[in-house]
Amino acid sequence: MSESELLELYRRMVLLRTYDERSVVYHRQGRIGTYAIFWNHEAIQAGATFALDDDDWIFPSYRESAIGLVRGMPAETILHWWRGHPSGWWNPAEWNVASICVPIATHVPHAAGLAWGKKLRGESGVAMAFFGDGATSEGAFHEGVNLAAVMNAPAVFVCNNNQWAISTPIEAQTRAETLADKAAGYGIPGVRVDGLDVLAVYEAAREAVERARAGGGPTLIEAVHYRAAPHATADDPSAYIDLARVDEERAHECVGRYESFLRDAGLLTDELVASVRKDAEDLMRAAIAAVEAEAPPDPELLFTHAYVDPPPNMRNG
Amino acid sequence: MSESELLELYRRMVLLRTYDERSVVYHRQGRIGTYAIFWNHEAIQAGATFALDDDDWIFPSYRESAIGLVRGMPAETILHWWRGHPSGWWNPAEWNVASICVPIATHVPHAAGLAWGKKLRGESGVAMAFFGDGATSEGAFHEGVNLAAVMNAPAVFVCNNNQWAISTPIEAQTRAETLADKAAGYGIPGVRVDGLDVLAVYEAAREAVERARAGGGPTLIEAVHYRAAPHATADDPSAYIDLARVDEERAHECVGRYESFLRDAGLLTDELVASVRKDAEDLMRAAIAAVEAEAPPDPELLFTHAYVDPPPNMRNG
Amino acid sequence: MAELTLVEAVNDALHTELARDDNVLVLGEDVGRAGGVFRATAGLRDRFGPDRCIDMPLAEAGMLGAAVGLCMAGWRPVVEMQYDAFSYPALDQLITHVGRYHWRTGGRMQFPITIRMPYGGGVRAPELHDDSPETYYVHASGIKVAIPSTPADAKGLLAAAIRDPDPVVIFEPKFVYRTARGEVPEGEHIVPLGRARIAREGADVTLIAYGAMVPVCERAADELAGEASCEVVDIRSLRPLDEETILASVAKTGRVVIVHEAPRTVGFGAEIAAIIAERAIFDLQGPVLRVTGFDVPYPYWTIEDSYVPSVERVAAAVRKLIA
Amino acid sequence: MAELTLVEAVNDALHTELARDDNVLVLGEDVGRAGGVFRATAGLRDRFGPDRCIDMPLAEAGMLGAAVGLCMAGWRPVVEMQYDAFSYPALDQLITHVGRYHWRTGGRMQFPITIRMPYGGGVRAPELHDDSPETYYVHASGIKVAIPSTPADAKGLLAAAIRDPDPVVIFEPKFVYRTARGEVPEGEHIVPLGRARIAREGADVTLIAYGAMVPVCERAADELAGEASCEVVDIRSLRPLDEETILASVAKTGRVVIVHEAPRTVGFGAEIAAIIAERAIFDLQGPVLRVTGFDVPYPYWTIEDSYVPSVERVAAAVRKLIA
Ligand SMILES: Cc1ncc(C[n+]2csc(CCOP(=O)(O)OP(=O)(O)O)c2C)c(N)n1
Ligand SMILES: Cc1ncc(C[n+]2csc(CCOP(=O)(O)OP(=O)(O)O)c2C)c(N)n1
Ligand SMILES: [Mg+2]
Ligand SMILES: [Mg+2]
Repeated sequence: MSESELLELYRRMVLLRTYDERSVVYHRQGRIGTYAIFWNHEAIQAGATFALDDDDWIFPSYRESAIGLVRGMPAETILHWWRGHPSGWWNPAEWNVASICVPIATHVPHAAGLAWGKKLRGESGVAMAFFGDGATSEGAFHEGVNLAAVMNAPAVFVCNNNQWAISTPIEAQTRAETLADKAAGYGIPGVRVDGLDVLAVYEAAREAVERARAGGGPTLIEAVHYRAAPHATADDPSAYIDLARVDEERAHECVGRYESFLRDAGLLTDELVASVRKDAEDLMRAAIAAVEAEAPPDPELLFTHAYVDPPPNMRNG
Repeated sequence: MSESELLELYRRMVLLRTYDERSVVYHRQGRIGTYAIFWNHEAIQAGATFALDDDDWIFPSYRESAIGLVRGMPAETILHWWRGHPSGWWNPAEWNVASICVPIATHVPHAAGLAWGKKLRGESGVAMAFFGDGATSEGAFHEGVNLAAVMNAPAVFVCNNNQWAISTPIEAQTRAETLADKAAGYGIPGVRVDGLDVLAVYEAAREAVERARAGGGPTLIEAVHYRAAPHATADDPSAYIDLARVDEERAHECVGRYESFLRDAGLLTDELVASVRKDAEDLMRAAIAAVEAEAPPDPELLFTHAYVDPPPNMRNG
Repeated sequence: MAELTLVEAVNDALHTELARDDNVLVLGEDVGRAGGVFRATAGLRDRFGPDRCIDMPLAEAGMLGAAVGLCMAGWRPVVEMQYDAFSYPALDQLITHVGRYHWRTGGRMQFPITIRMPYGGGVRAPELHDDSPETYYVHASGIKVAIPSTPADAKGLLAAAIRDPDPVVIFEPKFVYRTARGEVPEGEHIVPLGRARIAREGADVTLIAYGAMVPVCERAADELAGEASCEVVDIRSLRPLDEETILASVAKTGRVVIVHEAPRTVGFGAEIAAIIAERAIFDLQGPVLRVTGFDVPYPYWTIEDSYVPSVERVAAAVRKLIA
Repeated sequence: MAELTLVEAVNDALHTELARDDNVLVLGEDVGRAGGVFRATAGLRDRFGPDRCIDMPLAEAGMLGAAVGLCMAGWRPVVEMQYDAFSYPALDQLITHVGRYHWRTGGRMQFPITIRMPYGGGVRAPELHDDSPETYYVHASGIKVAIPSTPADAKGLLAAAIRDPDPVVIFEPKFVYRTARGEVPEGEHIVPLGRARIAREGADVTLIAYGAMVPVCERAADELAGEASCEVVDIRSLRPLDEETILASVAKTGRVVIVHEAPRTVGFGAEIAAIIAERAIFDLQGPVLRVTGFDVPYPYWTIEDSYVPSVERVAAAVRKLIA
């Protein structure tokens, strides 16, 4: 990776971190609804997507709600989404970022289908899907990955193993030693990486994307870390998690860790850190201003996009 | 295995074979409906269940419709099932044989639940579920096996890999090298055996059952062979299968193979073969007579068992 | 015009639409090598290749989910569910994604998925090969549903579904797959969604049905010939629903019997009855009757004829109305 | 009697029934360590141990399928689905097995599964946390369905469901989880399935509802006080359905408005309207009106109040009837 790439990756991590931290505050101010915190998941999200080209597709879960930021999607779009405002609904084809998937794992077959469909058309384009450790227990995960494997589709499946599904620990989710072990059942490579090491995540994703592009089919990447924030703003983990362990995890969080690496490599100065942070904060400030300026939606939108060609009695109620 | 056990196993194989062959004829006579032929699957069915005690449970798919025979279930019950007659519906608790599962793989979680439920009660009892190679692509397979593994339930999952799901070959079903490879993803042992070698199947099942009883959790057994008959009576495989290959497979079918083994071991004489076959044929003849003698069902049975405590308007129609 | 069976007409529609639009592809279990367990997809793989008619792994939810992704890549997938009851694993994808994804993109992306499946009873099959699941599908917002009863409609509605920009589910009445025969226009043939068909004109009683129950109603009308003049309305399209044709017939006859195979409770007959109770109450000269499957599991086939609405049950309902 | 919220009453029922019958166990996602995302299962794991209140892997179909097997082992499982729309992956198990297995055994084995889930909109949540899926469940043969609107009924219906020998689904209106407060009998308390409740007596118009729409109807009745005397019927149990209470009220008032959150097409309101159209047609003095969710995806929450039936929409329907 070039210096500018290393710094761009840093910029993306900071942007994601800033989005996340500002969103939690914005939620506390009562301006957005429940919000799924992704604090300390930035290395996975920025690292894995850094291996993609712009014509590759990203399939996020709610945990990767802001991942469009790495493609230049306006932060206000994502804020609007969490605010239940229609301006939060985007065109996937504009960013090659699918809609945020709320139900667990059901977007895995979508990614498989997109990747396979691109291949059938002879078009380039890799699909990268993100999901959690809990998601690997769902039938949709299994069916989607199997299908991608059988079709030799250019797909990369990134499992964010933060070791919790809300209050359910990984031991109650699987008996497998690693989630990467599941890859063998689909006849595809499975890789396990440190989910707080952005360069390790990137490297695993780069290899997977290269393999996919070269016609080698899908890869399952397990990025391991430990959830160091509540599941979402509505969640109180004190009932089920060891808060001391969480504090420990927070101490070696991923953005600071990458920052140290860049500093040690002589690539990052205090000024640069400050300016990257300021840019991200400015962006968020502007986004929040845009959100605040947006008019409340017209209730007519109930009907506008339900169908392309709506049935006449749709409005009866 | 003792001599008498070896011969009992033979007797069961012949019984299953005879049931299958007579059923196909009975179908051709228009006396039963579509029938899922299990010719040459007898080694798997007889071998795996031979490892069970009577208080262990069997969860069959349509391919193992007659597996209750090994527990002494009357053949007419199974004939009635294929005939669409209510006398084909039995009490699972009477035989510790669950109802025949028609949808693919959806009984896998049932077996997991039964095994786990027995364990929770502190009761002995292993659950053994049968399903095909195609079934491993279904979410229900994945969710059921994972759950059994997590609960450390005493379950044995027997995959009859006959390499076809109707017309879909195994290569279109999975990219895994073996179906046993899927076990790793659940953190349980996976074993691959020759599905035409009844003693190999028995041995794998015995180990799995022993492990389950000892608190070691579930095992996935893949019994490999090749479907040497149509999927069902309604199926015409000539459109999709190489019939020469099928002929080849039929040449080394499993009952004859075990017969040779027993003869070589000096355990089987022509007289014994004849008497075992005759017993099976007599049993089937009596069963068919019983079926023919059964009165057609009362349409009132539409309602009789829909609910334990039926809602009053159930009969409106 | 060629005389075809209903399932041949389905096959004809698929051949025609795949030839017409390179973006259409067919996927399902056993649709390729075998040409479908009812041969609805026969010849497609040979003619259009294994990339246009694809044998899928045995995973209904995965298959329908993949179809969502295929749409994102510009395809128009036609998904076969092998039998009615084997579509249930895919209901989650249908309800949470297929019916909502267009809305979710603010109307910017289309999901022109067609799902087709044989449905209904009467074929002497093992359990779960006989369900009439239309309620599950038509209740899901964002989905359209059509059910043909004749070969010409089977072709025309399927073609309309494939060309429709929204997801459409077509239920094909397997009971009449090979017994319904009729003239089918050759080449391109479209029957627009949302228009009911007056299968037979009548003055005294309106029989409303779809799928395999349309011929049952026609036979009941024959049987009642001396007693009452029955109009038979073939709904054809459950969403969009042609309320006007229904209401016009009710306005004329004042008496209604609605017939379907699905269990009664919240079957589609309930919706039709509710619409009539709202919009035509003063036209009615008697109660709105339903002749339907019962609220019990679909039975073993030795007694299925007592479950599926019969000519006798329909006639009895009519006689009750005209008594 | 204690004054409890609706979700506290659910919790009370679970504590009472687990204490009463050692065969009852609770399973679901996050029901154990966390006590449920709405705290409906709070305290159960501590009190009854991790084998009676079990945190399951994230797999709704697997969970419900396991419950079938648990019944075979003699348990009476109470399965929590975390939210309405997240129950859809389990519909296949529900329709193909849970509702049919008793029948399949010739009535020899029972499957006393209770499924409970928070449902409905109005809580400012992301998409798929707001669905009203009762149609999918009540259409499935072999299944019973109940929906409480008050804390006392939430306790009593859940206890009845747990003791019922058939599979029962309880939808809990999450919109009023914490705002519906009321006296709840302590200890064992049963509200039998199949009996509607007259929430308010009236003479001119019958409002029929369930769940969170019952208080909406009550407020509409208040608002209409000077114009019309409204009777409010709280269905409580969708199957078995108390047709007689509905018909008696319609016979008295001659005017009906049915209210539910679910989309209109084949919503449960259609069934009620159809029953009235069949059995009470000559009692009616006007059309049977439905005030329901629209046939569109449940919207983003900034406009959800325009989707969920409101006091205004209910009152407008009544005014139409009495005009
Ligand atoms: C099908 C479905 N079931 C349940 C839920 C409720 N739910 C939301 S997040 C979550 C836990 C997910 O855990 P995991 O997959 O590990 O992802 P993480 O949230 O840890 O990133 C659950 C159960 C859901 N969204 N979808
Ligand atoms: C959920 C579901 N989908 C489709 C079918 C139709 N079907 C019946 S058998 C079969 C193939 C099963 O193949 P496999 O699992 O390999 O078992 P085998 O029949 O070879 O023993 C299919 C697709 C079904 N019964 N259930
Ligand atoms: Mg997690
Ligand atoms: Mg097979």
